[in-house]
Amino acid sequence: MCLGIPGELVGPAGGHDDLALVEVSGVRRRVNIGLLEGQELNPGDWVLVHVGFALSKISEDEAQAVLAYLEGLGQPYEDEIDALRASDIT
Amino acid sequence: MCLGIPGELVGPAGGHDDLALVEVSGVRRRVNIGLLEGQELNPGDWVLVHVGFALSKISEDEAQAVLAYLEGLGQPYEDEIDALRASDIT
Amino acid sequence: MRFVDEYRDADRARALAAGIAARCRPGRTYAFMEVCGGHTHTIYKHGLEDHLPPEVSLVHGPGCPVCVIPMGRVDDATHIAGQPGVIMTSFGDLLRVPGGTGSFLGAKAAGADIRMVYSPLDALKIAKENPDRRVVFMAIGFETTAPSTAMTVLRAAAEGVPNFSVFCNHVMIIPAIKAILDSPDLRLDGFIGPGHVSAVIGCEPYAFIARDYRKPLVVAGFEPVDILTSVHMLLGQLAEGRCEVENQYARVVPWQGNPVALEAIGRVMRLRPHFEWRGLGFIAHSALAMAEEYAAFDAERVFDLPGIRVADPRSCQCGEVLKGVLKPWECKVFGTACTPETPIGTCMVSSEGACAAYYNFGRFTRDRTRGPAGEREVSRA
Amino acid sequence: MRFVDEYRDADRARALAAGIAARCRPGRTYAFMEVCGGHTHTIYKHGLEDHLPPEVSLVHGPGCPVCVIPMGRVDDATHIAGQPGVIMTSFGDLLRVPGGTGSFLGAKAAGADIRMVYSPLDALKIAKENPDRRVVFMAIGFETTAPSTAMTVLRAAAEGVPNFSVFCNHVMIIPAIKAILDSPDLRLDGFIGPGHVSAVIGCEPYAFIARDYRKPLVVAGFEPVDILTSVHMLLGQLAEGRCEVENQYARVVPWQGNPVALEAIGRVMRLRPHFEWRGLGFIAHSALAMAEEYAAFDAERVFDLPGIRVADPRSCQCGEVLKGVLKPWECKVFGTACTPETPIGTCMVSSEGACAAYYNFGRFTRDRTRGPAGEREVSRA
Amino acid sequence: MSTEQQVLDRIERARRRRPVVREERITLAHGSGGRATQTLVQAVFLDAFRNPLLEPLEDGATLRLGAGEEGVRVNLAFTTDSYVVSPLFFPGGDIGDLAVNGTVNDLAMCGARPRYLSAGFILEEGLPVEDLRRIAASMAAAAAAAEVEIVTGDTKVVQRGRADGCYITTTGVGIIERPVTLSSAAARPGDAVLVSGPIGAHGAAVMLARGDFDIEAAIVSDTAPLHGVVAGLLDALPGGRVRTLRDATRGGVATVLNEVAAASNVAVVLEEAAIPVRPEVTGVCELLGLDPLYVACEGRFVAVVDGDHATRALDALRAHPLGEQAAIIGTVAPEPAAMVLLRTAVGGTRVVEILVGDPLPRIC
Amino acid sequence: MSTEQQVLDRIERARRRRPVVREERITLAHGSGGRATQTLVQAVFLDAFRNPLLEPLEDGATLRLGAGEEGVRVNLAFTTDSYVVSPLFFPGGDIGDLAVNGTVNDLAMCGARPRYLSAGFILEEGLPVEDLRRIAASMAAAAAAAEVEIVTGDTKVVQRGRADGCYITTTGVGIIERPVTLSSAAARPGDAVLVSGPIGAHGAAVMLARGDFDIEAAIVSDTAPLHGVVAGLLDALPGGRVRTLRDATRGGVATVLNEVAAASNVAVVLEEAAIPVRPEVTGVCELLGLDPLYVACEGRFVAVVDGDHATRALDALRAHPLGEQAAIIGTVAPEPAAMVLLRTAVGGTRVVEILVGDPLPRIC
Ligand code: SF4
Ligand code: SF4
Ligand SMILES: [Mg+2]
Ligand SMILES: [Mg+2]
Ligand SMILES: [Mg+2]
Ligand SMILES: [Mg+2]
Ligand SMILES: [Mg+2]
Ligand SMILES: [Mg+2]
Ligand SMILES: [Mg+2]
Ligand SMILES: [Mg+2]
Ligand SMILES: [Mg+2]
Ligand SMILES: [Mg+2]
Repeated sequence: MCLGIPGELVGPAGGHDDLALVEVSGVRRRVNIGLLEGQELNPGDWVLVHVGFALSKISEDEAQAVLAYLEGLGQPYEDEIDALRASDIT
Repeated sequence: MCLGIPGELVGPAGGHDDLALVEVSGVRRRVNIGLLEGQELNPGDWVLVHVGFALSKISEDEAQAVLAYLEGLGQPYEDEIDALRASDIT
Repeated sequence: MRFVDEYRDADRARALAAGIAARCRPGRTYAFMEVCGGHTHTIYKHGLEDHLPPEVSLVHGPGCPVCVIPMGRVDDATHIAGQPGVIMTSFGDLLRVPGGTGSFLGAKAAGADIRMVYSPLDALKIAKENPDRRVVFMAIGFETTAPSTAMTVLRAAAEGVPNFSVFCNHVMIIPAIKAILDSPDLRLDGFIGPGHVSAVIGCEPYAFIARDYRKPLVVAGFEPVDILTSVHMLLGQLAEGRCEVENQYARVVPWQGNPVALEAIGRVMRLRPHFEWRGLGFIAHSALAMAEEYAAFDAERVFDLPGIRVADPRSCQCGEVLKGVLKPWECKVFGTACTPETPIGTCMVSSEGACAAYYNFGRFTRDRTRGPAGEREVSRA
Repeated sequence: MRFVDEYRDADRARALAAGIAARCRPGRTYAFMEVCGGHTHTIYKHGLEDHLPPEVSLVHGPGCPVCVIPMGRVDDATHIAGQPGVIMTSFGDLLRVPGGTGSFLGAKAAGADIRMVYSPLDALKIAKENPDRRVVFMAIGFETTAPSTAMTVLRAAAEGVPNFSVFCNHVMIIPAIKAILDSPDLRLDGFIGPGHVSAVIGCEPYAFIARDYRKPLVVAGFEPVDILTSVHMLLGQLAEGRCEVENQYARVVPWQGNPVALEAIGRVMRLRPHFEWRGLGFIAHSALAMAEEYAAFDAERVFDLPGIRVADPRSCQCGEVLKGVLKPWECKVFGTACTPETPIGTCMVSSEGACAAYYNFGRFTRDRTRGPAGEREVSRA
Repeated sequence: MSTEQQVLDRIERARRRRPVVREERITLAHGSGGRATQTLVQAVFLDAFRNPLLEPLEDGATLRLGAGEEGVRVNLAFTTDSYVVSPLFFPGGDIGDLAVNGTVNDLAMCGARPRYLSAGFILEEGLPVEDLRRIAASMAAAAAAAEVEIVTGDTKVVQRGRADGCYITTTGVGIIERPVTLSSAAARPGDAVLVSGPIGAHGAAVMLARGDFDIEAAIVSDTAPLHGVVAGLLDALPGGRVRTLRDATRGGVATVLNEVAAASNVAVVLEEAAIPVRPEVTGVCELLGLDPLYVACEGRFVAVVDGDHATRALDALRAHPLGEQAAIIGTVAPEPAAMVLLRTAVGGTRVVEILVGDPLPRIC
Repeated sequence: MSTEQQVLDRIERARRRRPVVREERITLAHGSGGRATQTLVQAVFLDAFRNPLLEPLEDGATLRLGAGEEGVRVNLAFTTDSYVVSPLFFPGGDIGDLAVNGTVNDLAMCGARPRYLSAGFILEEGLPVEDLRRIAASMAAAAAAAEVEIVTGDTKVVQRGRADGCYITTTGVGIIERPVTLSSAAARPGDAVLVSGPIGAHGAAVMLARGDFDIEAAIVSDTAPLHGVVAGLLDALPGGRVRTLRDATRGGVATVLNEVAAASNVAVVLEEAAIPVRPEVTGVCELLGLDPLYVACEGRFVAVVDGDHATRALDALRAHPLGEQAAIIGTVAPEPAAMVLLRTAVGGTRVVEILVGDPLPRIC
């Protein structure tokens, strides 16, 4: 229900102004971008798609920040990574 | 289309006044008898049924008359009957 | 079956055959037209021609209600059937009748809601059961059937069934017989009169045939013995120099017909100034339309109809067959391009059509030198 | 998949697991509620609890939109679906939700025209394609979904689609969280905040939780790494004695939410004085109805509704599960009488319901002494 | 040759032409079992799938399987039918026993002992489960009566409005234990034509059960498994004396005999008075303008046997409860080839055509 | 034993209870291929028809036929499926090749060489004849590719609105030439679980072809005949080393493996990262909230083989064009019995249940 899928804007969709084409893993769907009115949207931008509407524009910087947070875990993180690299789990 | 079937009145049918039950070889159907209004109809009478309506009341006397006509054929008829009785066609 | 089996008795039929043969004057031939398709059906279905001597030939008349519907009317009906919310109802015989834009069967396959009914009352019942649909009854038939349609409309009016209407194509036999009598290319010696039409209209209306055209007519029943008896009676009139209307079918046909039925027709319908008959062209005062008073039940007023006249296919010779001028097999497409499965003309559709009856039942009964296992020779001996 | 696969990485998850374990104070346990059913789904679908030390437990909250619909509302919807000419549309999750008079699936089998849609816009499209039918969209969902419904109604109004209406069951998360915080029987150490709701309402509305109830809250994304990160952040706040609203999901959630979405809700809907939540009873100002201005699109006004409150089945403990008071398997009918195939309560229907998630994915992840091929011991080592 | 004779010959040539489907869309006539069905099957399916086993278009295919290197063979009969009868329940039976008996009978017509059935169900959303139970129970009872086992199956459900309650496709495997050479092409002049009992009851019962015609009659379907009565016949007339067996289902006796006449290139000459029809069936046919020769049976078959052993065949049929009212209804003649003729009760002779068009209610 | 453990045991007991159909009416869920289908089949059909050949509810029945007195036997596989896919034509195939391949595959799963098919058609009035020709042509092409012959058939026509264009039921007969002991009940701890290629393409292709979701993707159905790649596997691992073969149709890999786990009373433990799924299929599943493990394939199968020969099995699969992307996706463990577990990509473990409810579009 609250399912939201990140998709890449690939261009406007035919028909209505509010419609844009979004791609997810090579799969395309028309979504309504009316909820992002006033935001700059360009092909290559990513949006979060929920029940046929783009609900939010995804920020690449913030996405990186989450991953960067992991680096900040410090020693426990390093230890764990080393341990993992050493073992070979099939 | 002009198919008419003789059927025996076996009684009134449920529902409408104009409906009666008619039997043909043990098969029963409701027919509309509105076209025979004014004629006396009793169980045991025969009617001619056409597209769900009784079109005519069948006269037994007249029915016999047709068969009687054959007796009146005279000699050719007798000859033929004799010839037929003599031969035995399977 | 009572009133049936006794008229299908082989002994009686053979006796009549002998009587008929005996009444034929040597060297003379006789051509009698059975006006009604029901008779055509009986003749072929029972192989009755096997009981007739070569001197007597039966000529099939115009009395097949399905056969005489022109293509334009079929197209109009198909058009109605294609309107939103319509349920078209008709007798099963009509399913395969070809119009210019195809048949009911094709329209049904393409999505139209077309249902077969046994009686016009069934169509009315469908209308009552489907108040949100418009139910049309495609009415065809001669005077035999028109009263049933009329009674159904009267009931619809009495019960107030607003979504029911009738596409009226009822035709009348007398003008058609007159058209045939007036056509120059036909030699007939008499008529086997339509028994069930007569149950409604009685025997009086045929009087002009005997009086003005000097042709005997015997109103006949529909069982084999009825028809053979009628032939025998016609030969009797000819032999005795009489020319009358006789009633072989008095068990069903009162001389005056059915006054209730006639009155119902009179209330609900009115005479059309003219009507097109398939193959026969326009015939004046030959058909019935719904009366003004019942306009609400008249599909011709309820719906906008294209009403386009469609010419019969070039190869179709139904008109000649309906007039009795051509035998079915004399039509060039008979049995090859035109078959009951793929009819070109209407006469190949209904089991009362001469072409269908001849194709389905008759094709081995006349002029075959080889009989099946020699049997026909025996039965004609 | 971009923005997906990188958050499902096993190395990152294990690193976070180690980090989480390291942040747990010996001898102390931590209970965090994931408010949103989407989080519950992720946790079980990915077996995330395997990455949590025994000290940390996740408590499932009320944020499953399907789970909170009371039986009476399902019955009302089923009633609408049974009206002549109605096409009822809904998200697939709703099909098996039991009402007092059965589920949509049963009503559909019994003849109702009920269709699954992916988007409310699809329902509008169905309405435009079926002008002679009345098309109703069964709208459910939290603030995440309400804007889509609102936008669809605005489009229906702009385009003038008279046969479209919405049966509005949108609910709001803040009153529900407040109800839980006010309930006496629950000990929680913090909240994993609903990411997609926050994409609409932003992070500010949670401030009272940190301020008034002294519970930290981290707005979280829906991928495994998001959730583990959020747990790590919550433990960090607790370790540092902070109590704040933090935003782990900033890539999607702006601090202020989506003003266009909020405006659309504001135009089309109004706050209900109170609304019944399944298992939770009536909660004031917790749901949305259609605004007066859009009455023509309001199924509650277009149709006469029975509107009967139906008590939950006696054996159903969904309320306790939704409040996080009971673990799913503590319900007496869990997994025996109540299964995803034959749900008694709503929590067993949606894949976001705690009972369904636990039954379908989770039943071997906790407290099992025997692991599959000894693997779980390994992965937790 | 007379003009008329030329026309008739022209017609016969037309009848033998390669069948062509002229319609753009499938109509109910294509399912009638008569001419349109034949045309469709030949022009579309036979054309696409053509192979020697399919080609004869018999009631079933005969599979001759080798058993390893020993050169021993097992001869199997293999047949399938889909059942779409409406209504599902009718006097004398339901779609369940119909689906078992119909396929058992097609195996029996191949001279096989029916052994195994598969059953594919296509159910319409909304079908009462209780109805399905009833259907399954009557399939089980029919299978037990016919000594076959339902050994594999499949179940699909389609949306409401995409079926009519329940369709069943059964496929049967039977073992051909006798050295039979049964074929529709095996009838020869001098052979006798028999029918195992009164005809048309099944079709009439189903038509009335639909309630469309407002007709009441005490008619029950004749659905029954025929392998037993067939076995008796084959035992009584060994050595190829039974030429052809056909169950007279869709299209009725008329259609089946037309197929035999065409395949064997002979005439079949029937005696109307000899054809057993129950009075009620006659009554229904008269009321509806139908001919019993075209009305389906589901427990009656037509046998063509060596004419010299016709009475022995009749005795064998009558010795079985399902053949008590069997009758010799005609003979095979050399000419006119590929036609069925009927000596009518009134003493004439007429053609009996294959069923054309006329979409009767779904009866199987 | 902890309280939670008691609960879990209680659940397992409930799962093993005699299935009962609780619904009053058939719903689409009964055709999903998952739990509801199982329940219906067991509670209604198996209950009514019960016999030793049907009982295992495998992809097909194995018939052991005696050949006369010699005691020589022919082992046949016999299977049926009804095809109701909507739309009739979809990227990568149509109902015609599906109906051939699907039944060929069920024969292949029995270890048989597919030989003969029957085909029962239920046509909807109004179906364009041209569509039927296309379907017949693609059936013929699929039959040729699978080296089977369509030897018998049946055609019914139902009224408009009583079907969805065309339903086809095919039944197959195959000859079991190898001494196989394939069974869903034959998996043993230590066995390896393989899949013959990327999963879910068929179901995804059909869903998109319906156009309901307004989604475009270059996904084509995987429909294909599997007897060739199966033969390679059986030849590479003779002597009972191949325990189980199941094509992963309705209900997908998850459902099939649940059936194997239950029948063999073992655990199947899958490795999520090892399961091949095409990116586009993943994309469609994400968009629609589906799990590829439940999406149907029509040219993929799951094999359980002796764990010691897992790589040989993999090589054998990969040697065939239809197995090029085969993968070892899991192992068989003794416990928890009758369950399928998945080690998720992120490093957790979860249960994989059989498909419940969720009436996806008709995909076969
Ligand atoms: S054969 Fe056909 S076209 Fe010719 S007259 Fe007869 S029905 Fe008309
Ligand atoms: S097991 Fe069923 S009844 Fe109990 S809480 Fe869960 S959903 Fe509700
Ligand atoms: Mg005429
Ligand atoms: Mg929850
Ligand atoms: Mg047969
Ligand atoms: Mg068959
Ligand atoms: Mg059959
Ligand atoms: Mg199957
Ligand atoms: Mg299978
Ligand atoms: Mg199968
Ligand atoms: Mg299968
Ligand atoms: Mg058949």
